[in-house]
Amino acid sequence: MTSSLDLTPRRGLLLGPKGWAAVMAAAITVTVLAPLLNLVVPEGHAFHLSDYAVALIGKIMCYAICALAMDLIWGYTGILSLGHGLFFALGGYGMGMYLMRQIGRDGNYKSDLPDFMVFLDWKELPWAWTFSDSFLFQMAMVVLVPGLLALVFGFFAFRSRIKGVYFSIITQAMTFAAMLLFFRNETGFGGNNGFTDFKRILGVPIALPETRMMLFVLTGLTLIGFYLMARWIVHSKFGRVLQAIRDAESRVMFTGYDPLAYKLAIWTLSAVMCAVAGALYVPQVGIINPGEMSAAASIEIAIWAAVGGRATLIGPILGAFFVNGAKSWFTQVFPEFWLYFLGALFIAVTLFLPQGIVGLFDKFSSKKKETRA
Amino acid sequence: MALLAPVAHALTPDQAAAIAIGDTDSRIAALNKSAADADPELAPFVRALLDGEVKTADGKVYVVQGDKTAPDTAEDVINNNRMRGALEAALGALKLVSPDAKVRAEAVEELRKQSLDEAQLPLIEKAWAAESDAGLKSRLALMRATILVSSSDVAKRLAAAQALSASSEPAVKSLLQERLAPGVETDPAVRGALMTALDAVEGRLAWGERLGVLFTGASLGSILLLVALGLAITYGLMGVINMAHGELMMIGAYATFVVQNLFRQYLPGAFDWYIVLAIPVSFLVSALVGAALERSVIRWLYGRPLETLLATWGISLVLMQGVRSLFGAQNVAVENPAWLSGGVQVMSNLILPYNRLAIIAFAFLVLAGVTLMINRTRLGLFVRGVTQNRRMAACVGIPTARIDTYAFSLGAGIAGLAGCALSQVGNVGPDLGQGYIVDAFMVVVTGGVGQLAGTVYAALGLGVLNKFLEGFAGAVLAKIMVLVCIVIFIQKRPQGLFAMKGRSAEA
Amino acid sequence: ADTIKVGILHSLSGTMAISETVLKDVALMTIDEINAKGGVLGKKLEPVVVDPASNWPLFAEKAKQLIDQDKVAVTFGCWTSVSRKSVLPVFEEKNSLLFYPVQYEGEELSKNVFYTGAAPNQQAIPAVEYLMSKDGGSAKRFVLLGTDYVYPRTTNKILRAFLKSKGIPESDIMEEYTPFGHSDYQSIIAKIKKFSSEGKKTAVVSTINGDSNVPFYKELGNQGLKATDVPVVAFSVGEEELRGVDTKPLVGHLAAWNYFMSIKNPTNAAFIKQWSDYAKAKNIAGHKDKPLTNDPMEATYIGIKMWAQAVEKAKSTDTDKVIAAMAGQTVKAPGGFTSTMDKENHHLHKPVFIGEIKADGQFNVVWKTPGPVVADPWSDYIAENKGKKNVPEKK
Amino acid sequence: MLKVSGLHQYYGGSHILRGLDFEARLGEVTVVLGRNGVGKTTLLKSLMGVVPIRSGAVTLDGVDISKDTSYDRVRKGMGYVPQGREIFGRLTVEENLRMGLASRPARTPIPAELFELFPILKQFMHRRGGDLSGGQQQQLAIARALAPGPKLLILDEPTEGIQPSIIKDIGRVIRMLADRGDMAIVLVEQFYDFAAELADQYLVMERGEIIQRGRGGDMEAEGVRGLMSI
Amino acid sequence: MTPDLMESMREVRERHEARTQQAGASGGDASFGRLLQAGQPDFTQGVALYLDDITVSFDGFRALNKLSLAINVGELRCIIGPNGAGKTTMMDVITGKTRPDAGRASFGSTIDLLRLRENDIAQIGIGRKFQKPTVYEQLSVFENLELALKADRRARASLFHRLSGEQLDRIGEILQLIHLKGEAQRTAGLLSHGQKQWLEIGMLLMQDPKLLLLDEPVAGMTDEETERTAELFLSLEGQHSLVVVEHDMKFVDQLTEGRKKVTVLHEGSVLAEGRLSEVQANEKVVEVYLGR
Ligand SMILES: Nc1ncnc2c1ncn2[C@@H]1O[C@H](COP(=O)(O)OP(=O)(O)OP(=O)(O)O)[C@@H](O)[C@H]1O
Ligand SMILES: Nc1ncnc2c1ncn2[C@@H]1O[C@H](COP(=O)(O)OP(=O)(O)OP(=O)(O)O)[C@@H](O)[C@H]1O
Ligand SMILES: NC(N)=O
Ligand SMILES: [Mg+2]
Ligand SMILES: [Mg+2]
Repeated sequence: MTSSLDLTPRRGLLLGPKGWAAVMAAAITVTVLAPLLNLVVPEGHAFHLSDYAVALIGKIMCYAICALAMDLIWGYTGILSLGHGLFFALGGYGMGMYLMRQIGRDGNYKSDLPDFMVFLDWKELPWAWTFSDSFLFQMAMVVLVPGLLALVFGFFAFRSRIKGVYFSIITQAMTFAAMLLFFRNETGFGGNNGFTDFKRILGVPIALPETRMMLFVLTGLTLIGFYLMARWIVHSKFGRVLQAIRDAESRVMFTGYDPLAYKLAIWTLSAVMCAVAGALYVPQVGIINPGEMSAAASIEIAIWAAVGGRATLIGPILGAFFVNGAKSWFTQVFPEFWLYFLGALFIAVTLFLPQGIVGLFDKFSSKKKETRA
Repeated sequence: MALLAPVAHALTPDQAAAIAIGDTDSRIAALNKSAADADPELAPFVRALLDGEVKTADGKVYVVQGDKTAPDTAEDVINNNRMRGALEAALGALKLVSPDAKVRAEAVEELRKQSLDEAQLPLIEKAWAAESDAGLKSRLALMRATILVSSSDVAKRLAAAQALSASSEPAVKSLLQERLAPGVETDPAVRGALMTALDAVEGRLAWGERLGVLFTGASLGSILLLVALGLAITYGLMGVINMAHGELMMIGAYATFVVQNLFRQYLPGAFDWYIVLAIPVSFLVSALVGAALERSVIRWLYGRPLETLLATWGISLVLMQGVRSLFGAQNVAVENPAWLSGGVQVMSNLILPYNRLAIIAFAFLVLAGVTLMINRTRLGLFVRGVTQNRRMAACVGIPTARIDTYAFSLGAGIAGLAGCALSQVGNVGPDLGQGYIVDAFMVVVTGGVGQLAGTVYAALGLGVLNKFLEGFAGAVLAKIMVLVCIVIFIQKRPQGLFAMKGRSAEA
Repeated sequence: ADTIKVGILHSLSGTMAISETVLKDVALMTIDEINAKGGVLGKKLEPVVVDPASNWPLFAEKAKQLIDQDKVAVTFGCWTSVSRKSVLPVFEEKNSLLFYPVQYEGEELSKNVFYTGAAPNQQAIPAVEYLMSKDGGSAKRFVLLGTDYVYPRTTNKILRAFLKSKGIPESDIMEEYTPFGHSDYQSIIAKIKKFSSEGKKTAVVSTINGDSNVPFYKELGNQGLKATDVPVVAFSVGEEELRGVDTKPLVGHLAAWNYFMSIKNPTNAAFIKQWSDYAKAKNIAGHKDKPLTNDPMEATYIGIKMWAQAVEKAKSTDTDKVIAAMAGQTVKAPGGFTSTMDKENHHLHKPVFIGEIKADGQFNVVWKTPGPVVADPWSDYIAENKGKKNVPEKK
Repeated sequence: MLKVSGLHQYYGGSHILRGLDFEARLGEVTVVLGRNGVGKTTLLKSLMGVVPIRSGAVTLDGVDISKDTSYDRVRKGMGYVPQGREIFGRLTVEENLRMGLASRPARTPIPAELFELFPILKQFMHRRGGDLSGGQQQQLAIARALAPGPKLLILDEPTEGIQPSIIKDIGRVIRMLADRGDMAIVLVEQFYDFAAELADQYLVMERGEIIQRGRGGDMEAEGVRGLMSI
Repeated sequence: MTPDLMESMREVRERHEARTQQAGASGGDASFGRLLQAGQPDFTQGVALYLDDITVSFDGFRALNKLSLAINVGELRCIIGPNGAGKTTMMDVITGKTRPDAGRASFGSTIDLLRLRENDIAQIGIGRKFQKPTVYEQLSVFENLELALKADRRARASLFHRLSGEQLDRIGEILQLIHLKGEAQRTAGLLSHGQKQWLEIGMLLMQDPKLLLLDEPVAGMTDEETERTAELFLSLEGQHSLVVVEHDMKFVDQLTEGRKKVTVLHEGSVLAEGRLSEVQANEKVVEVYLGR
């Protein structure tokens, strides 16, 4: 048994040197370059990064986190969730509640209650809002509420061995139900309007360019951090068990693994990632409403992942940037025709890039290798 | 200028002007005055007023019918609801004494809808006394009783109260309740009779309500069924997560719209029958679009269901925008043919609208067709075989490509039929499909993927459950509860209602 | 620059496209008209159209884009109150101008917004008053039916208070909400029938918005609930919404607006003609065959013209200068009156019309205010508004 | 009957079949032998058109069929029993057999001999194919291929998972079909004794090539058994 | 069978035995996980697997009919029987895939199998090869084996798991044994049928269960490979209990070495039991199974 070592695939390393360099570059871009270009380089200069661009990229980075989360559960574990929009929204609402309270008495009605409560006849804060003025408490809620929901929901669903499309559909049913619930004004979260008109975060005016930049940087770092974590997970044996579950769950069981624990762990983690993304999204975009829980919103997350390339981690991130970038650009340049382009894009990607954008890169690099060889 | 000449035999131009011009109070007074003469010649004029065929200019009244015209400066006579109500009442009263039993029946029907008061008693008594038709007579008797129950004569009140227990009118129920309110009716005998009558009426009404829930549930269920049937083929059988299913429905609805317009333009006489042509056309158009999609896109994606999700999502965006460019972003009007408008009155508080009845019947016809086609024909066998194992099907000699196209087109065509049906009850607009796609998937999945019978039960079950819950929880909460029920239900049956059991489920 | 950019922020896709697309077109038409007369301050107006796709957060993003990137002088846009609330912070933060052309619930007054649609007292309250009048059918019982969001909720809250002040007891008011896009009104109409059969004369006040109106009215027709029995007055149903409905069974149901296409006056005739020609020339789907105008279109039209006048007056497109110049601007409106911008409260003085649906989908005006009504955005029927002045806060 | 010449096949970059030439004649059983992974199944799939061939020619009765789709080949008289059974799991036994008759006109009855050969199929006529035991499924797969009466029958390890008595029957049937003289049979088999008993002609494959061929009667003598070991 | 192969197989076996002994000496098989500690199967009675009166029916059809069977510790038992006799169904019952309508099934003398879930059953030491080879199609051959490797199966443990040199060696051995060394990095889904068959056997060996259930393990193998497989199984005998289902009589003959017991199932219950030569002589067995 001499040569068994060369059988091991080259892993153990989280990233190769090139990979680390790319991560560092990304980190520097968001922490140094972007603030520089936005805050220091004067407006009108060719290299100035506009507030609009900062907001747009910030938003897309939040989406990228969702796509990454989707990749863990869908790409690697084979479970298509149509409920990630809900986790995203719950995270967003958690943050939004805090921001609403930060408005204080500066609202339209100069009341301690958020405006929508005033004109909908709430006389006091509903119980769910009790500690919403505490930043720490709300941040804990951002993680705990979606996390617990995912845990409980996942526990029952996985225990009942709900799989495939059945799982997708009940996640969708859950999300849809939550959306209807949040649309109701009686639920106490602002109904269709949701929360808007934020003024401050941690006492700092939210509209200040510096505040916005802080949020941007924070989002960027979170994305990078989540990426590294996800990479670590999928490269561990845990990650391979996930893939095995995707390929042949019964075989996994007959080998002695309990798929429930694995699925539940990755499902909950994925949900929490989305929730964090939601919490980062709300102060940057300035509104959270139940629209985020629509079926389309969740499907779109899956689409970013698919367009980028499933089970590649970096692919879904690229996908989120690509699709949302394209959407922003199309709506601007072809406001009346952009849906044609977007639709055609989705069709083209599926037909010609079954591995997504990442597959395209792979193709190129393997071609290069071939020609070199 | 034929100044009212043909109409106003008994109606002087001044009388007509008084009815047509002025504020509502004076117009109604004038109308009632003319009506009191019970002159049947008044009827055509009132009819014309109701139909908006009367114009005025300089205090003169013109009836614009056929080739009769009014000066350019003439303005429409505008009737508000109150005026219209009065006109209808007058017309009703006139009709009540008509020699034609059918006309009288209509009149009674119209009267039924109005709240009667003492003033109408003489009219009703007269009609009641003169009525020869037993059915009409008893209905008039009931109307008479509703007035007499408040009479000052105890005997009359008692008789009326007893008579009223035969009624099944919601209005009678509230009338009885009013009479029973403390201090209104004091005579114990009458009170007793009122109480008995109230019980009887309430019992009948409760039945109406229960049946109503069942019917609305069945109606919603049949819509869900139609919407889900096509998907049961494209998704359930073929495994294509067809997000464009809704848009194929939309295309069917627009096809119906186009057929309707063509009829309106070229065959106005047969307009009421446009739907008969619209059904096959909507099927064909959607099926053709489906065939084109299958040939160009879906074809390459078999065995990769999640990719079909992505591609069909793209397709749905394109189709929606396509319709927007072609027909505009607004909804378009699809009219119900006359024979599908209105409904049959089964009970006083239960009307079964014709279009909903038609859709229920239609849904079951389509279901029967699909079932036969899938389970009883060779094509159906091939479709099932091909969708299970495309490669092997080719290896037993089945032209799989063609079968795939047929199957997908069939699913698409049924979506088109659903669209045609939906055009009769809801919106026809570019977003039509979006509203149903989630429901469609819920139904197919709850029933069990690939299980036609499951789809049927799920559709009807969800429809009735939804309407039952709506009864006391309101539309939103009911829907939420239904969704929660689906989640719980799937826990119990992780493969849907009609789960495939045994080894073949894994295959 | 030799042009002045103006933003147009209406959904061209998604659920609201039904209502909003045409506002984009009418805005473009008005801009063409102004440009044809030489533009503003000697410069041509250059419209920048974006599509926020009925997605509220996207509204905010697109607003940012218009202001930051395209540097528009003013934006015309939004339909739902949600979308307005979503963009409001952007306009305030960047001190830019928004013209909002749709009737809404009030309870808001921003210095950066001009509201050219109706406030509740310019639409909802007169309509209910009419229902209670003898001509309106002397309604004593009310069903407040709406889509579940802020505009219907708030409007109904105001109406409830109003009805209470008129002595209508709580038990005679039924309030019911359906979600956006609700399409099955069987049960609700059955409920309304039941409610109305329980005695006094009943009327329905509908604040159903968007797509749901078609199934609602279709069901109304099918279940035989006639206007003479139970009239329905709607605040969000106009000519455009009725395009998708067979109106024959609906004759007599009502809508309250500040403009109807059927209003006869030379300004309106010209407006309709201008629109018809434009729709034909631009091949606007739907309108090229059957041109329709409606209240928000009129409000858009008035808004743009008024803004152009204010810019001329201010000799600048600077937001604050234009705001100052807007006060008291007048435009001869297709509605038949001269619309005046209030000196302080950023709302138009508008006449109120109540129309009954005709068989051809148009409205018969059955009642109207003698003249324009001044808006009261902070409705007095909401207790918290006591003492609030209808003047935007100065920042 | 069937003639293969210069057949090359690739999966992606890897060269699986390397220039095969052989002929299968009417009335003869051509047995293909070879260890796991040498490309036997790939060869049969290429013959059936399941995977398009990269180069070379396949002719049936002198007609080039290498561009035909699978179903055209079936219509031209080929029948296929794939490795791994590939029955239609959610169709009943009867429907599976009807699928087998797809290339025949509608209403062609299921030949009764099939039920004589595989009585279990008659008994389980209305059971779903997927519910059958492994061996029952294999029997069904063979019956399905026989149903339309092909001219060229291709079998990929048909005895896998089948009980001895039925293997014997299958052997007898194959022999009988071949002896009738109107059918050519290509049989891939690992079960040496079974193969040797039936072979009129044999081919041994190794790494995508035919390394030895000969008449069936000579197999033992030519040391074929030894070629099958490592 | 070539001498060097025999050699390597013996090596495998010896090394493995040494290892298990070591583990036993150092105080229990810690890597076996929680379940084992809680409910260690009790083999002191000498019985590894015990089925009693098991009945399974599908829509009224009895696939197993009061089946009773006992497998001793270290025994290698061949089970034969006609197609549809219920052999696979029996394995389904043992591994928890199918719940019987009636009867009892225990592992050792203490553990009630009918109460456990599939993964628990695997955990306590019952491994299975399916009739139709099932491997993780998208993972490499190496990873397939790695996942089967006996180790803590809990989620947290796998998150921090790293292969030890020893484990790596073991994977290497097995790869050699199943002739897939050259294919270690290939995606398992691309293997030929027979290769998958081997891979699955390899995975079972990695798992190192106490009881191996092998459903037609040599289907699709050449005669020579069949022999090798028989050798392999024989080498496992004693340390492990094996239940082998096969239709290949030569293979069964080799496995039973002319003396071990063979069980014949028919219509869901035991038709005959005894040495192969005995059952082969049984008229009934010949009629329903072997044929003439
Ligand atoms: N889809 C595929 N993609 C890539 N390689 C494949 C594919 N299918 C099979 N192979 C490889 O091609 C080779 C030949 O496979 P094939 O299935 O033809 O073998 P076989 O001779 O039938 O083996 P067995 O006796 O095991 O059935 C094997 O090395 C296999 O790994
Ligand atoms: N889900 C099911 N529904 C109906 N019948 C079934 C089902 N599962 C198995 N059977 C039947 O049960 C019987 C036993 O099947 P099993 O697979 O156990 O047989 P086996 O002994 O393994 O046969 P083989 O040797 O062919 O693999 C068969 O007749 C089969 O058709
Ligand atoms: N303001 C409205 N109609 O939402
Ligand atoms: Mg093979
Ligand atoms: Mg078996």
